[in-house]
Amino acid sequence: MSDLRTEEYYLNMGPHHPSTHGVCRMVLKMDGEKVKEIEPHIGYLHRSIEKICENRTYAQCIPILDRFEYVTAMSCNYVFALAAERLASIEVPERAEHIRVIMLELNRIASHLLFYGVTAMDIGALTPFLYGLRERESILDLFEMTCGQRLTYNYIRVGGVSRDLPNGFIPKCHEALNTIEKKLADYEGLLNENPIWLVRTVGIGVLPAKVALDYGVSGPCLRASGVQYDLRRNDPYSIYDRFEFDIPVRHNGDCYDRYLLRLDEIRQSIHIVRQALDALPEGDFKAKVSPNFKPPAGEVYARIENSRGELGVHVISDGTKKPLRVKTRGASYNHIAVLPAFATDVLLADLVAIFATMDVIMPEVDR
Amino acid sequence: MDKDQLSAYLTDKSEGKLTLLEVGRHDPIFKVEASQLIEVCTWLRDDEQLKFDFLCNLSGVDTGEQFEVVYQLASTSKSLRVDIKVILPYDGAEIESVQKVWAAANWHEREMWELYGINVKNHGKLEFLLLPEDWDEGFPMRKDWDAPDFIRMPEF
Amino acid sequence: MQGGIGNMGIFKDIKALFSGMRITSKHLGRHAITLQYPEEKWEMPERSRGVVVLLSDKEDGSLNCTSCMLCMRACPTAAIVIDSPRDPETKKRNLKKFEIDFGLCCFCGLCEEACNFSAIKLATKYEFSSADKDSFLWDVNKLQEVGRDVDYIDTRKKKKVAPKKETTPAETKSPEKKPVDQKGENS
Amino acid sequence: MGLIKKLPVYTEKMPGGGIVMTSLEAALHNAQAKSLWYLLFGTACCAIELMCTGASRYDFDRLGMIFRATPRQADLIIAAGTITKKMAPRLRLLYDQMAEPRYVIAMGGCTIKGGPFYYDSYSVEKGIDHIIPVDVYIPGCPPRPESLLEGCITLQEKIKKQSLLDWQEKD
Repeated sequence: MSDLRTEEYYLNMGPHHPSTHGVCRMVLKMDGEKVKEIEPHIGYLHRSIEKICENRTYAQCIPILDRFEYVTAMSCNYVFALAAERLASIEVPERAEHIRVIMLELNRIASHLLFYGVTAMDIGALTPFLYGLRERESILDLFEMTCGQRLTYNYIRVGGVSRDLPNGFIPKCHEALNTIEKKLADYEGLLNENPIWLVRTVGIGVLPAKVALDYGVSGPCLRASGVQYDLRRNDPYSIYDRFEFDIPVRHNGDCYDRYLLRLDEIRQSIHIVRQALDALPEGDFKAKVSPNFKPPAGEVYARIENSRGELGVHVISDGTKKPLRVKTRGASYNHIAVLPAFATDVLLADLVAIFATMDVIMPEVDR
Repeated sequence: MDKDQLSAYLTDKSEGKLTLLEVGRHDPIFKVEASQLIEVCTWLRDDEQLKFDFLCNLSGVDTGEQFEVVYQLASTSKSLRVDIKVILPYDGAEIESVQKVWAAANWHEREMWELYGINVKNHGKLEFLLLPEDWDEGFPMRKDWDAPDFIRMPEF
Repeated sequence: MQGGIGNMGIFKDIKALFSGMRITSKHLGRHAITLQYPEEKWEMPERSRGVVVLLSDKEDGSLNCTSCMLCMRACPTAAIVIDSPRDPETKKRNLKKFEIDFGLCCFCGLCEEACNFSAIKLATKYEFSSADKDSFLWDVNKLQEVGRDVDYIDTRKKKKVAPKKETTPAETKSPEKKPVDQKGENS
Repeated sequence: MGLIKKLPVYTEKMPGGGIVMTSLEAALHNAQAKSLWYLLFGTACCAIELMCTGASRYDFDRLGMIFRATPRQADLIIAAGTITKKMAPRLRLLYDQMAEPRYVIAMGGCTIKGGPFYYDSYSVEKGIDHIIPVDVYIPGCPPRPESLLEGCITLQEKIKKQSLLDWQEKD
């Protein structure tokens, strides 16, 4: 085959392409079916969230940041609240911390279920999409009964959460977790040993750990490459140090490992939510924080582990009620930036699989 | 190492190149001169005790009087965190690219260049990243930026 | 490659395919979870954040709003516009204009939280698509009309303390002053 | 399309042509309304709700709506999410590539007026009606799947009310 001379050409993928999960454009230098070079073009969803946040009060920033990473909007709420709490040294009540952990982990499960469905659909299997989103709905119902929205929650506030858990939340949550745990076996049965799935994912898009660290890849993608780095353990926030859970690590760094690792994480998250539900104390759900609160001047970079990796926000306060600068850092930003470094010499169809398993959400990139 | 030990270590071993600005609410913040940036960054990455191999974030900041560039570094093996800050004048702000130290800086620097107008030396590819290719309205994240179709939120 | 068609053997492949089909076929006899939307509707939880409405008093049907403008200040998208100049004589605010632009609203619920008088609420209604872009600017009458049958818990009567300085003096704890309040708003 | 365009003009002139036309119209519009294939154009948060609408609980297929990845096979473009100034020319391009008759649903606050990104944003297009003509707007941020379904039903009603002669004038 190698003596067959083909001319190199450029192929434009996106910005509106069904498999790019939004609006990412990639200019590919192709040699036949093989991708030689990738040049990602981003910014098609650049909504200037940072500029908007500079002109909002701290309480008003949170609904805007909901739209920053909507698949795990709870994490966005939380990371900003965490930054503001660190700036103003606010103590958060115990109950609020437990509710936050429950919400963050439920959101992680929802996000991974979406990943499961969408990735499978990108690679060509339609059934997982229907299954994954079916169980995701049961989590969204929990969110809706707690805070009223399915996607953009605005629930976690500076100093706590906006409302207490509603009546009947705990049994419903246990029920949803049990269902998901049971269905996980179904998910694995559908794909884990499916010969087509294996051919499409095993050994495809191997991301070496060194490249991953150099480019700032974090979260499941980094852990699938063999680096055990999870901010819940390495830079503990909230009350994660009280719960018992494992950090799943896999070592091949290919698409299959990234997929399996996320399924493992769902199990761990279920485990955490159960512990948090059992340990849920009575008490206040919110510390007293004025809606126009003014943190003292200073700066803080808060970072948490969301379902994609490190979600960070750099907040600078100048002592007024509006932040001087809000810089958001999404994991997907680095996950796209790393593509040219490792996803070369793959087939065009495999690029779709690689892109899907990196679990990129475009607004997090474009902001 | 907790954050006080880390600040002490960095102040000791950096031979005066790093000045402690603030122990910080959560992580220490150090100041470094723009001319010594690459040297310090390489040392931070390679030092056996530190191993800052992960660039979390890189923010450009417009404080109204000056520019600041903040590098948020983390060490995956030692679980450390530190902020490195470079202060730049408003006119002719220019900084050396740290891509050779952490490749992750590439896009962050491009973004800083297009949104704040901070020039990045030795970057290699300073092109528009987030803004449209035909953007000609200046640097939108600057505090004094304005445009005809830019609507400010009314103050109540 | 670790797996793959080459070294797995054709029987293993067929077995794996059948195990997938077994999982899907389990759903054959089950009741579908699909919601037949226009006929059957999802029971919205009480906290659901749909359309924003203005609430009326349960007894006399007047607006609960005292035009204190707290919701307008809390709104992160400036979707709420209130115009209520102070009467120079009575020092009361007269509600002249109360508009919510649903093209701007982000349904975050901050207005509801800011309100001390149970006057604004995010109701559980969500069906208001339209072919006309201008129809999303709802004025006070429309907001009140939609909010008429919305059930809510009136927290005003529990309040014994006087409201903040932005609020009008009309809102007081004694019920006999209610008619005055109503006049003040309707004028 | 040529035949359908000329047909109303000829049949109207025939004796009893009006009755033929009415039933033809009803049949055509019913068929059209009940098989709207939509272009998968999701940019932001609303795209996730669009996805949920297509999934098991709110099965979009019940309304005869099937997603298409290419504009050439689509009747309807559901603009789900924020349209930025960088994306606007691409939306126009996709719209231009669609065959007549084509419809547009603007989903979510961002497409109506810019939504939460109306103020203080330097890169968001404030309403997609500057770019393409919109048939139905669905407010919400993001709208619930039911809202989207309701918006689609509104559009179907709108299609059923059209007259064949309108088609002709539209070009």
